[in-house]
Amino acid sequence: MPDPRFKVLTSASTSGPGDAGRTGSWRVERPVIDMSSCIPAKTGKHACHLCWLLCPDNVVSKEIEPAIDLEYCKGCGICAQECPVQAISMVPDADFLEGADSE
Amino acid sequence: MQSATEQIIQIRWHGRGGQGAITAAKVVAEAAFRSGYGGVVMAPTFGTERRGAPVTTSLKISHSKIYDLSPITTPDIVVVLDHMILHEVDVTAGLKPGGWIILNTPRPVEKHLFPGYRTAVADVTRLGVEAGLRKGIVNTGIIGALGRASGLIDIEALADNIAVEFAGRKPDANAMAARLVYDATLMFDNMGGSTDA
Amino acid sequence: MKTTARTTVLNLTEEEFIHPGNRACSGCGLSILYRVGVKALGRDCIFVVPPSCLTVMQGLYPIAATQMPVLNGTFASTAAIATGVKAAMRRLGRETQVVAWAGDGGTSDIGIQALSGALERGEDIIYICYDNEAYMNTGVQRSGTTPQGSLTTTTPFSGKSEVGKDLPAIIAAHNPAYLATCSASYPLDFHDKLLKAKQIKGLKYLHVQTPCPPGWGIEEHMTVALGRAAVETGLFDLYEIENGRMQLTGPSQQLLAKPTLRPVREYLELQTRFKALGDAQADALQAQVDRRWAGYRDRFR
Amino acid sequence: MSNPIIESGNVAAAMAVQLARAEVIAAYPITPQTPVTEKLSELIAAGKMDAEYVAVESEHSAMAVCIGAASAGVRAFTATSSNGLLYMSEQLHWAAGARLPIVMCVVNRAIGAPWSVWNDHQDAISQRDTGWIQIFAKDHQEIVDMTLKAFRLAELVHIPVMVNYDGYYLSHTYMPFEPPDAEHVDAFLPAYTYKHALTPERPESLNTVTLPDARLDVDGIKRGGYMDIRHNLHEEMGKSIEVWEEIDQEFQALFGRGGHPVIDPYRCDDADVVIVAMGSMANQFRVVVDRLRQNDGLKVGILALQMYRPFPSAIIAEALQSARHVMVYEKGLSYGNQGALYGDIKSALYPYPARPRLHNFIAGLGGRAIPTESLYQTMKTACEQDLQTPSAQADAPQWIGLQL
Repeated sequence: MPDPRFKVLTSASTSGPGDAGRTGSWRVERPVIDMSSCIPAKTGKHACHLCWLLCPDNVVSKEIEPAIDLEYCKGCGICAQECPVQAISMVPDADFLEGADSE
Repeated sequence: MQSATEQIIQIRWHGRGGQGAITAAKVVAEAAFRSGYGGVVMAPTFGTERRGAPVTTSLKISHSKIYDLSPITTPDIVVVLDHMILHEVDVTAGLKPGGWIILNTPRPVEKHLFPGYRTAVADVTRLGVEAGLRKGIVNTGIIGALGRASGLIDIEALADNIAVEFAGRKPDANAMAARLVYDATLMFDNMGGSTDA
Repeated sequence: MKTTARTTVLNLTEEEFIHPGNRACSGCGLSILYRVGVKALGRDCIFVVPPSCLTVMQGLYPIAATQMPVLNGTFASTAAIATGVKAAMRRLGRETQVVAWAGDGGTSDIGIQALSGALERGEDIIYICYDNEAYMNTGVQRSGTTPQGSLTTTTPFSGKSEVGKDLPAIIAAHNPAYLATCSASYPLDFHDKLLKAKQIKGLKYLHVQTPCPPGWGIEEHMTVALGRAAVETGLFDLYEIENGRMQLTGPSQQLLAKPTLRPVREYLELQTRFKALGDAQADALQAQVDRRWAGYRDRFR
Repeated sequence: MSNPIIESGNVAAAMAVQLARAEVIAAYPITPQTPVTEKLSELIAAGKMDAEYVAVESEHSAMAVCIGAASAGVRAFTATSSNGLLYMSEQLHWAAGARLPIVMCVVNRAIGAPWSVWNDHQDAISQRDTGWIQIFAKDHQEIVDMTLKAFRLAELVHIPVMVNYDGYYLSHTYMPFEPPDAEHVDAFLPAYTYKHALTPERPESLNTVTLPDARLDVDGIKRGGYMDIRHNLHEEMGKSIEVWEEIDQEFQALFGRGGHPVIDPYRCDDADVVIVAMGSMANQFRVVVDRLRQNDGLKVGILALQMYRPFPSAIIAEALQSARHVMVYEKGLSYGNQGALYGDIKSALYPYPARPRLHNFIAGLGGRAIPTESLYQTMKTACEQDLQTPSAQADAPQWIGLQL
């Protein structure tokens, strides 16, 4: 055990989300899921879930209606590219900015 | 206060790489230490010598702790494990006047006279075989000659330490070699006649 | 050979071990690999990571992205640090997996001495090399595994003139307990190879081709598509070596049934890094792939 | 208490590591250190020591293995010399920055080029700024005792410790020493535990990339940046001198040896001229001091420096306050400047009222013999000369025993 007079400062990190901040702000386009095409949403059964599997950032849920955590989604679009039924489209984030509707 | 410049007996060992001069010097160091010499320092050649090449080992013996680890330059005694080394190395280099040359040789002592020094010889190679050792094991035998000529350490103390050092490696034959050589050692004082008792 | 039930997207654990909001680039191939791979490793493991994109992805002090212990170490010593951690685990009587996770530069160049030593000693660790085929963390410089013709910031005009090292072959020459090649685009294949590696004593080496959008000059959404193209064109083959025996696996094995593969140009043309590659070089590459696959067909079909 | 034995310095070091119950030994051969790791492998193979022996492929990896093991909360040891130490230089900085209590014996040897297997101190001196604690032994007893105390120190202050001893002069030389008995060592040196040890139960990422500035952690607590972490290393290295002294007292109470852990003065009390040296040369100077006092009536003393980093500036400066002249003899230097130790001593004296005149001597590089007679003559000449040399001139080191 170290001597109590010594602090022994080291770079020992503990895990937590958002080390890089809210990485959703990196995004230019956001994925929008058309639940009428999405296989699990449409069939009401767990199936496909490729968007969950292939998401680099762990922001897609493995639910019947997949949800995307836009707080952290970097908007890479892999989910849209890999969706076998093209249920996901990438929509400019600017369209969703506050005030965008009121213009 | 104990003086660091107290008398130190300096012994230089001449052997060949692999011949066991270091082990022999270590046995003598042990025996000296157990016999009451509080200061012993044994230092092999500081180098990259390989098997067969002439090597030296230094042994310093004193009644008090030795602080000076510098190599021996003016030995009181030189121990030569193989008389052929005499053709390659000046074993008397730095040897103090009247100092001992302890030599393993099959030739009579008269053939190894060094003016101004004393010589002790024995056919350590032959006596080693007689004691039951493989031919060429001379490092334990020569300790007997050193003990006889120098009178520094009792032969029984030397033989005991040989047996301890060589535990599992013919301890009795090695100790016997030293005893046989002790008895057979012939000494010659080239400063004025035989000292052989 | 023992067959194990393959993991599917449906039975893959939902438990996540990597936090979102980390510093990986958008569309990072390593992120897919890492996120799915650690699901196979589980919580009883310790990572050893040299400087690499993974170091950055791990987070900046005092926040970490990974929920498992990670030891960041010097560039050249990954396999040796892992050796030390594993030795400590043995001392502590723990079965904890020690997993070295390094990039291609950290493995094929600066880290190869330590890895070779660990291989020779047969250290009981898993070593994963995610090969994005250049020094991406420092801004896309050529590495030992960078393919011929590839543009990097240190091969800026006509691309790398030398052929990239066949790192798995170098590892295979050490006779590791287990060797597998994988692709970030087939994360479940990687996952199951890790499950297998966990059951084997000795050094397990997994070499994973890992597309990198900024380094390869591809759009972010194309990461998975590119890795798939590399496999489907026969440029990057998925295989395992166990007890000295090589066997194509998963998607590559399925390609054996096909009379022809996708042309390598389909893969090359998707990336700006190959834009200096001439027709002759592309043809030569195609011929090389064709020869290799002809050999595979003779051997495995 | 155990009986004294006669063995080489390298075996003495290995015995201390055995007594310290080091658990992971990383080993790579280099002359003149090799017998340490040979002996440890023998002890482990013979079942006399319970440890993991990792025969690594380089010194860089040797220290990497120690870093891995110590990060996981296990006591680790390695030994090296010369270019081997330099090859692991990057890892030395890493081990110190990570605050890992690794202990390493460095059997001091000259650095190439050209190749030399013989002794000097340039290897250790060149690594003085790595953040390692550096201590120097003068004989085999000190090798044993210092190595044991080094483990205790390293684990109390969480800074790695380098135990230095002279190649050949100590490593390959046989002399008597007393190995402490295992029971007392166990009482002196409790098991190593580390609050940040790698474990899945309390996962942490160690040595994470650290920003220049402080940053909040996941619980909102402010954590320092790189500079704060490094400042702490510097501060706590300084405080290690005090802990080293306390450890020496504990050791003395248990084993009856010690009392001079930082500096070891001999006949310095009334000395006009004080010699400063490290390692076995400091012991050699005792003989010289005795002769100068006895034959020449010169009031000379020798101050052996046992702890080189952290540099005990205040302790040294105090010890030199009554000297008129200080002669610094060293086996390494900062090329293009002066002896490294000399520079340190000069700077230590600067804030003090009494500043003895300083003289710098470089000796024994690459194993060049340092005959006791030459030390005696050098000192005699220096003392007999007008020692009031202007300091700028005295700053240039005098090289002892040059042959060209």
